[in-house]
Amino acid sequence: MSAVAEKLHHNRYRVDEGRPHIRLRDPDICRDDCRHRACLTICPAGAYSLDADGLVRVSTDGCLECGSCRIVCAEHDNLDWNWPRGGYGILYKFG
Amino acid sequence: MAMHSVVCIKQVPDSSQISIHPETNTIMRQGVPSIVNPYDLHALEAALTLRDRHAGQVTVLTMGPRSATAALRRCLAHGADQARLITDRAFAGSDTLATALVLAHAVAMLHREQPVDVVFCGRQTIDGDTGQVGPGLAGRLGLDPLSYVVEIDSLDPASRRIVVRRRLGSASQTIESRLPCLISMLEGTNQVRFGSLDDVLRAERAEVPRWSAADIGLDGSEVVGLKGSPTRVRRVFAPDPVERPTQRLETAEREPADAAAILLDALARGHPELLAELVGAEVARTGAGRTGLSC
Amino acid sequence: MANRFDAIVVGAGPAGNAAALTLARGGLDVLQVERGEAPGTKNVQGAILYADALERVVPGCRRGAPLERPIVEQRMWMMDESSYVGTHFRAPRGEGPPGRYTILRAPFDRWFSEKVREAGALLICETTVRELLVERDRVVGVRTERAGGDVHADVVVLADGVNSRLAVVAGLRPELRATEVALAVKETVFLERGTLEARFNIGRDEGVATEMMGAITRGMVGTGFLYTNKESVSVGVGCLLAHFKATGLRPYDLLEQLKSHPAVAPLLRGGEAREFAAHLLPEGGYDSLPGMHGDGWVMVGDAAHLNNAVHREGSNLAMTSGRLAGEAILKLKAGGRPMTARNLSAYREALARSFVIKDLHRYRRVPRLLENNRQFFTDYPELVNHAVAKMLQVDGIDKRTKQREALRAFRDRRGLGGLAGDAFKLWRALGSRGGR
Amino acid sequence: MLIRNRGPARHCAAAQASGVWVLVEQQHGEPHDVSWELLGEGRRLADTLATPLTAVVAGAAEHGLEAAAGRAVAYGADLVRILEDGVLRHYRTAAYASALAGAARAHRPAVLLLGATPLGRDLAGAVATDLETGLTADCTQLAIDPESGCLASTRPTFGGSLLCTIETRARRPQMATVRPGVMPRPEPDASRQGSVIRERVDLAEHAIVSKVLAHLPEPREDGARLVDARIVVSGGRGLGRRENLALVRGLAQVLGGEMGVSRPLVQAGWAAHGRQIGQTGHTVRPSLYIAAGISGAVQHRVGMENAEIIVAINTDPDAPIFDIATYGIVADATSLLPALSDAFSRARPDPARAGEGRRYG
Repeated sequence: MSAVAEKLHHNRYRVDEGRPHIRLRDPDICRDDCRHRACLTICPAGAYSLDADGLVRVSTDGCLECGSCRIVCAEHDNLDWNWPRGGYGILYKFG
Repeated sequence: MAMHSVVCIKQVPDSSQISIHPETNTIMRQGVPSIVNPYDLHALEAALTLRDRHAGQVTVLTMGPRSATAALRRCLAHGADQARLITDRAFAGSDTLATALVLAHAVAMLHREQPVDVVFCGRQTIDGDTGQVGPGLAGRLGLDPLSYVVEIDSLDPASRRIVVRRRLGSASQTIESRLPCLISMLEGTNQVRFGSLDDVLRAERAEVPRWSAADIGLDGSEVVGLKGSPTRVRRVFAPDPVERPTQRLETAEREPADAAAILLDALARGHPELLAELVGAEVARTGAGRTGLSC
Repeated sequence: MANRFDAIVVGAGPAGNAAALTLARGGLDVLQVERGEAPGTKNVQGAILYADALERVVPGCRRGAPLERPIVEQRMWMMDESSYVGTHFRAPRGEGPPGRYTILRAPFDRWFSEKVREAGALLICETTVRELLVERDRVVGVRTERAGGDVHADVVVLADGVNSRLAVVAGLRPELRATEVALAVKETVFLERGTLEARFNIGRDEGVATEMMGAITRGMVGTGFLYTNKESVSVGVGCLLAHFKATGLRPYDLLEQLKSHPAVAPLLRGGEAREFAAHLLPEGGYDSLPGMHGDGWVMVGDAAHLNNAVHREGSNLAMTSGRLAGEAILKLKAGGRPMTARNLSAYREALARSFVIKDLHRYRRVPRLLENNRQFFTDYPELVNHAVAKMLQVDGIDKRTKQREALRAFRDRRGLGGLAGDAFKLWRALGSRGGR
Repeated sequence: MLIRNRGPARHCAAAQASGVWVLVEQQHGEPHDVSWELLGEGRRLADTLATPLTAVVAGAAEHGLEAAAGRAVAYGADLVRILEDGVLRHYRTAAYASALAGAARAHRPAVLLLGATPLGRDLAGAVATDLETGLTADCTQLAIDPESGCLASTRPTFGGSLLCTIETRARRPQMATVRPGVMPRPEPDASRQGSVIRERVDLAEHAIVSKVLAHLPEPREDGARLVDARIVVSGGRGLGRRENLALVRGLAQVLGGEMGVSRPLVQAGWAAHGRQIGQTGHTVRPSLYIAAGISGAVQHRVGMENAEIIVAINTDPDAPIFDIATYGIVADATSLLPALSDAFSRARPDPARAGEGRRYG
């Protein structure tokens, strides 16, 4: 749980259990080909992390739907990036 | 034979978003949206599933202010066929007992329009009321109350026989009953469906009729609103913070077994009774018992 | 029931709402599709509203709209690690209605949508449009994710925000580049009303807007902001996405550092942060503008990159573009003319005649200038802060020597050529005619 | 389906009511522990009101209601009313509500307490509606208001962040339900004396529409057991590998408790959502909560911070979980957990009783 987790506690989400809206196309590309792995630092919600085996993991529960990860991953285009289903995901109270 | 189900829902504030200002202890209501009481969505899905099997009509009903129409529209968008809003200044402040009375009159009116076979309602609301709407409706309308229902096993419209499965904590019952009956679903048993585009378009275009107290035959003789509610909230206050002594055990560079022993010692000194319970030993209790947990 | 409308508007932000309102008022049969639970739940902005643009779309909006505070004081801070040099422009409320207000986007967008509904448009929420329906290179409608989810229309107005997924997926515009967008993160911090008004020295119906730049962006090109709402403060910082990628700095760390800056922290002390938001802002300016019309479609607002970052003007460009698109479509409909690319170019021309394209064109060099001249965000704020600090220090050194030292500091850091070059670049990007 | 005219007022006025009643909840002869906790609380309330404490035991002959009555006396009841009839063999809301409401109308108790178990909540709602009286659910504190003499019931509100005190001023009985494990369980005193009265239950089987075709005890799914567990051992990302979850399950079994997990483990697919503790999972209030390899993000803390004693094991000395840990141990959970399982097993006087269930249901 990165430090940002504390920040996301106040946000309102409706998690689409079992239907993450962002998926890694091929995890090996992250480990073998991508030297930059900007997603690990750029995501404002800290949704990207490295697991014990050095694979990038994405958890879309706290996603703020800004789109930064998709743009910085353009080099390898390794993200299957979509909006969540209607009414799901972040639901801003103030915006 | 088409079935007519009536689903009673309630528009509630999303209590998970309510927070208390740490210093002033005031309730911060800004940005707390209204939603359909989540328990009621399990009831709506059960009614829609019933309609899938036996055809017929699903009516959603709520008592509340004008703005509660939004909650009804969301239920139409999930696939309900029609909606009714029961709204009247006289109802302001009703607790669950008074609410059940108003809804009973509304269901009776719907019954005259088209006979009602099953009344569905959520077990309770998330703002934690006492879950009396179900029993209240059943009592007022002479319906058999079937609560904590997990699944409707079978329903025979001709013989009016219905078999449901319910779960009460550690026991699961299969119950046979007669229509008309009242069903409140155990939460988590189903997931309300994602409406079709036609459902959503129809929900936005639908005209939601409003009924007043007089429209449903409540001429003021029955007691509703605040005076009809037996309970009164005396005061609302912040719980005193749980002062918990925190202690860091010195286990640096110790073998796991030593560290474990250190914890057991600490428990033996600080919480002997708990340690006794953990190891299953009967330690003569001093009758002190644990003080009530403050929330 | 074949779902067919005169026009479909995708998105219920300022641009989408302005377009839907204009079309509905023109008597068209309009469907507006919003993916959020309600309008506003997916939209993020600083946020400052330019009342003039809204007034043209919703006359008399100042009374009904949920506006937070009219801005009476604009602060500009050039910040060093622990100090800032700032200019404050404060003007008591003049006779005319105030031009700028702080707003909270969720309640504001909900209010704006109510106007659209009252005008007769049909708004459906919680419905995500997955792709455009295209037949023989002509957009003929949209496909939503719901069962039986296709809807057809003569024209589709793309107002789906900066990511502009529909246009990118349909190949109508290129994917965004990290140098074209800024990533901003923001918190809404609640304070007791009296405390807030005391700290910012404002009355009940007065607001302060603060724009910040300098050390707070750690050398990246970007700015910070602090806006007063009725009972909360919006505090945020945004930098070019390419610079976030290059430096590896984490957005929420940057925000925490801004909030703990000695000039900002006391304003927020004791506040309760109740929402953390993130958003991309189109920063490419004129040179990033995609094609905004084609057979059966037009593109408005952030989706069309219509954002004037220099003056932090986004919502007025969005609303104006939405209105102009609506008016162009109404004219074609009135004349019974088809929604072809050629006919819809009327919208693009109207934009060109309006301030929208003129301002963007005027500042067309600014994005590249800032991107490649970080010194404006690092050296100059630091030099200015030190120079002013030294000048204010009464330490027996005569003023002439102080001035010479300050100038030498500038020269040492940037060199005479650098200073002249920077001045010329600024003049050319901001001051010169047309910026060709 | 017409509105049934309910006849004269079914509740009674404050002046005519006296005495504190507690329902002894039982199914098929096995009473629920919450009944004894409520008798302890009922004893205190009855003493304050200087009125007798009555236990009500409802069921059928084969449930051996005399045994439950005897235990009720040991736990403090002055009088036990037994409602025994074949129609009460299986729990049916209409049957039990009619029997209990009938007894309450006949003898006019001032206070009627039930456990906030699924059965208790369901029955309380039905009885309170039948008697048209006030009911407060899921109370955490009960007291007699000195000035009004009414029952002051305190319960969480606004999502648990605040408490509110509710009273039923005019109508009787004043009803309340209390969650298992909230009130302390008194010491049973075998020498206590109390009288037992058998009540007539005038309720015909044909009057009850629903028939129970089958009644099968069922292991409660993960969530239900976790919420009521007195001991919870939870695992978090600090465990490193999915296999290490077995170490958490092992210690939970040794202590006769339940296993929980933090959100990341559910996301990684190591455990079912039913095991998750926290903002989007369950809230637990055990006597002991052991957090192994859990950093203690606020989303997890809100689900377990009301535990009475918290033991936190984490390799990161600055993990937020240590701020609320009664006992904090900076160590690697994967090595400490097995050591703890051994230590607790060896400390057990009679190894055969390891992991013996603490309670029915």
